[in-house]
Amino acid sequence: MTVVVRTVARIITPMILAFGGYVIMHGHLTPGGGFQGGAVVASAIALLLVVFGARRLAGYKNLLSLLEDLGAIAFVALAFLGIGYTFFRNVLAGSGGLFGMPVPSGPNPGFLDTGGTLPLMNWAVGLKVIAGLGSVVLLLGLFGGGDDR
Amino acid sequence: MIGNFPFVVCMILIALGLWALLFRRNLIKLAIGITLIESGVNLFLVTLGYVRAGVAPIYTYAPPGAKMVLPTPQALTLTSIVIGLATTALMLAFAVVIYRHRGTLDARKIRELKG
Amino acid sequence: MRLVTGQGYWSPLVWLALAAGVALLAWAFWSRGQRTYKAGTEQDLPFLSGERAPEGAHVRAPHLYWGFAQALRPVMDWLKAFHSGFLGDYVTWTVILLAVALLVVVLT
Amino acid sequence: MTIGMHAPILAIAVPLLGAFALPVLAKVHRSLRDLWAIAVGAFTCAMVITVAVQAFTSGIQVYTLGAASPTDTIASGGFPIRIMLVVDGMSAFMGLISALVGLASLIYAFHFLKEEQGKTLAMTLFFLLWAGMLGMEYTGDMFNFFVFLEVTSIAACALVGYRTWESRPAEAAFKTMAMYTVGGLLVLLAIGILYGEHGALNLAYLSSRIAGSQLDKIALGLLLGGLLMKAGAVPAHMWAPDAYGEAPAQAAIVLVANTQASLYGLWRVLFTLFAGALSAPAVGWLVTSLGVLTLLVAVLMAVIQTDLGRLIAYGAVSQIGYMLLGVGVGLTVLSSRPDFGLVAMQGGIFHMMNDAATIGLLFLAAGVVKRAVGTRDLRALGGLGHDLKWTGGFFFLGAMALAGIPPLNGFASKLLIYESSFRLSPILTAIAVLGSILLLAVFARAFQGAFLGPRLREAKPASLSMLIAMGVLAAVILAMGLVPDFFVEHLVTPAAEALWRGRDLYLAAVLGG
Repeated sequence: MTVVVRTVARIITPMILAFGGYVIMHGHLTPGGGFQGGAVVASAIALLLVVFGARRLAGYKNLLSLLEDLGAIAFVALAFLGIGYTFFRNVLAGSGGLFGMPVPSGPNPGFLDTGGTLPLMNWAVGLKVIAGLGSVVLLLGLFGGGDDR
Repeated sequence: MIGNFPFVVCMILIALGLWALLFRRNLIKLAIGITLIESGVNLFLVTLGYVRAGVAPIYTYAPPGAKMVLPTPQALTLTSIVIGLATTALMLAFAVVIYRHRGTLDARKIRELKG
Repeated sequence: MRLVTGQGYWSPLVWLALAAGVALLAWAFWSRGQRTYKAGTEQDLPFLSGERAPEGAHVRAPHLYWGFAQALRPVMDWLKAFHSGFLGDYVTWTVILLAVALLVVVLT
Repeated sequence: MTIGMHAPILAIAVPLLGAFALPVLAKVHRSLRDLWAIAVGAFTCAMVITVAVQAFTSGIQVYTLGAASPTDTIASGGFPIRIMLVVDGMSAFMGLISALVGLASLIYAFHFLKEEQGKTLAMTLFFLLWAGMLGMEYTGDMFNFFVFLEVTSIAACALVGYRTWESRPAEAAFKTMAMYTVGGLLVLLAIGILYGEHGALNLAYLSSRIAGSQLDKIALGLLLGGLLMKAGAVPAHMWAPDAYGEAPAQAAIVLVANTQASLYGLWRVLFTLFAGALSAPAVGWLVTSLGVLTLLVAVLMAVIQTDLGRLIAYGAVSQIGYMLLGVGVGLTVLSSRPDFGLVAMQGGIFHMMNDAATIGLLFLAAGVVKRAVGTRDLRALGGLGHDLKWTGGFFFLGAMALAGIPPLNGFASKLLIYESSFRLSPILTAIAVLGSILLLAVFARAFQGAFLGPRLREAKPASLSMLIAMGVLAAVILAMGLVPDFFVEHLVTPAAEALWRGRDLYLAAVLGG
């Protein structure tokens, strides 16, 4: 790809990553969540893939699949946290600990420190989607030849 | 009457997707047909949850007493989109593998399994 | 030990006893036959339609029921064409099945 | 808070966790991965059996996800809003089938799959498929049912097509994926219609609200179309021989069990969800005639097959016809409820378990053949019985059981189907018997062609784990054949009764009173 495209990609990639992280982090407050934010971040991976060619990213294949598994394991493990009551029970909500603040009533800008296990699950799903979607895009790119054009 | 318009669009999308599945030959176009059907169904689900003059179902943003659109169909749609993403990715991957083995994407020529 | 079927019952153990009885009877008949079989002579060799079978000959599976498939040729050809292997046909038949199901359900 | 209370969700969540952790453990060490697979498989089977024992002895098991207590079905507001699992006799029975097939597949896979040919991947996908199947069978929520349906679709197609170094699996997987997705979207559309009309996704609540409006009927038609397609009923069965035939043996038997899970979904829709608003004779006749058509067409196609895997695949499709016939007869007479309806249901449901065991045994034997000589083409096979004595014996046993030769299990269930369908219409019985005769002919031919005759080439004998897996299924076949009354009385009858007249109990267990 040309210098213009490379330069634009270098500038824009951190912004995409930041936006994706924001969407994941505020998943329990605003529209969004793990999948949407993960898809945004994966689009950054797709951009890098188009600009720099699949070969240069091929080394990250194993790392991505490991991260994907870890995200899925984290999700199921978080669901297992509630097994004292029932599976998927939100034990952290309202407990006062991590993400355990009570939700204030009435219109408000939203507080990050609420939601119990939901934000954690969002992060787990986000990790899984970033890695999963990224490796899908990467593998499809590699199958097609993936040369540095 | 105008309220039914989205449902008409859903049916048009589904019909278009089915048309592609029935009469197109290229495997990629078949995959596109399936995503079209999926979009139609997803639009149908979102439309189901619409409440006239409703606001987005965000508990902390809505003014008191405001009508909200139903959040459940949106959650269903999201799940369905995720599943659709997985199926589409899988189908495209298989299309790539088929192309590498046969050198064609024509569904009429990819008929090793028949009879 | 019996499975009631509404019109009678089925008991595998009774059936096994009967089968054992029949086997005993068959053995009784067999044991009174001529004992001219000798291992290692040409009685051991395989024959196909009265001819000595060549070495390693085997009636392979597609050879069996050739006549049956031949007699039902029109049906079989139609069935083969029906399973065309073309994805568009698969979806067409699914849509037809769906239409039949919808008609049956909505009209009754 | 005993483990038995959480058994329904553990049976789904543990294989799911097992699937995700398997690749990570495989990176550490292969033997760790194998140990993990054995532990997860054994634990899942134990949980499924626990659930079944509880459901058969103490009635319907309810598990509400995310509630303060598993039996807390109604949220504040008097409305069942949470996702829940509801296990009645039928669900527990299907769970047992899935557990049996999954166990056999897992044992078989240890020596059958080669490390360099994606063993870790295949095991991961297997656990995913297993979790999805159990989820479909245990769930009491329509949307959750759809999600698990799609989980099984994706895992199943990936299992069919993961061998990318061959060209035929990818073709089969693409076709199957397209068909599965269309079927799944039909189901989703129906669920959307039901949600729009009644504002709920809980199966029991929906069942209590459905009164038979035009929209309800359209939803029922869509569900019928989608689930019949996934179950492989003629004329939408064509993906099935492709998928079963091209999948590796240990995956093919799980695919068959997955098909039966879709059939279970169909029974659940017809007998529980739409029981109050169904024109039972009309839909019953539709299911019955599709069953007859399925078994006839599939068996005729099996006669002319030259590939052993595809031949068994058509045999598997024909067995779906018997199940549709049995349960369809039961549904036809549901509103008038004569005594033979329940017998027909028993036959159809008993046949599901028989089919899982016998078709499973045949596929596993065919896998040994493929591994031994590298081909499954019947035009090239012959004389394998000299080297593969045990495999040949197991294939013979499975073939005889499938054809319904007494005293094996296929005869017992087919007898129940024949005698009850005869009371409805003798023509149905005649076609079913004809199908059985043709099946016997087909499998006698396959056995003769592959295992008898002079030794044509050297064959690699089956490994221990493969023999154990086949032995498990063969033992089940013999047990169900020799004491069918025990199985029918303790497993099949509770399952059939749960569908036949258990709807009120199902609704009461979820909605209370």
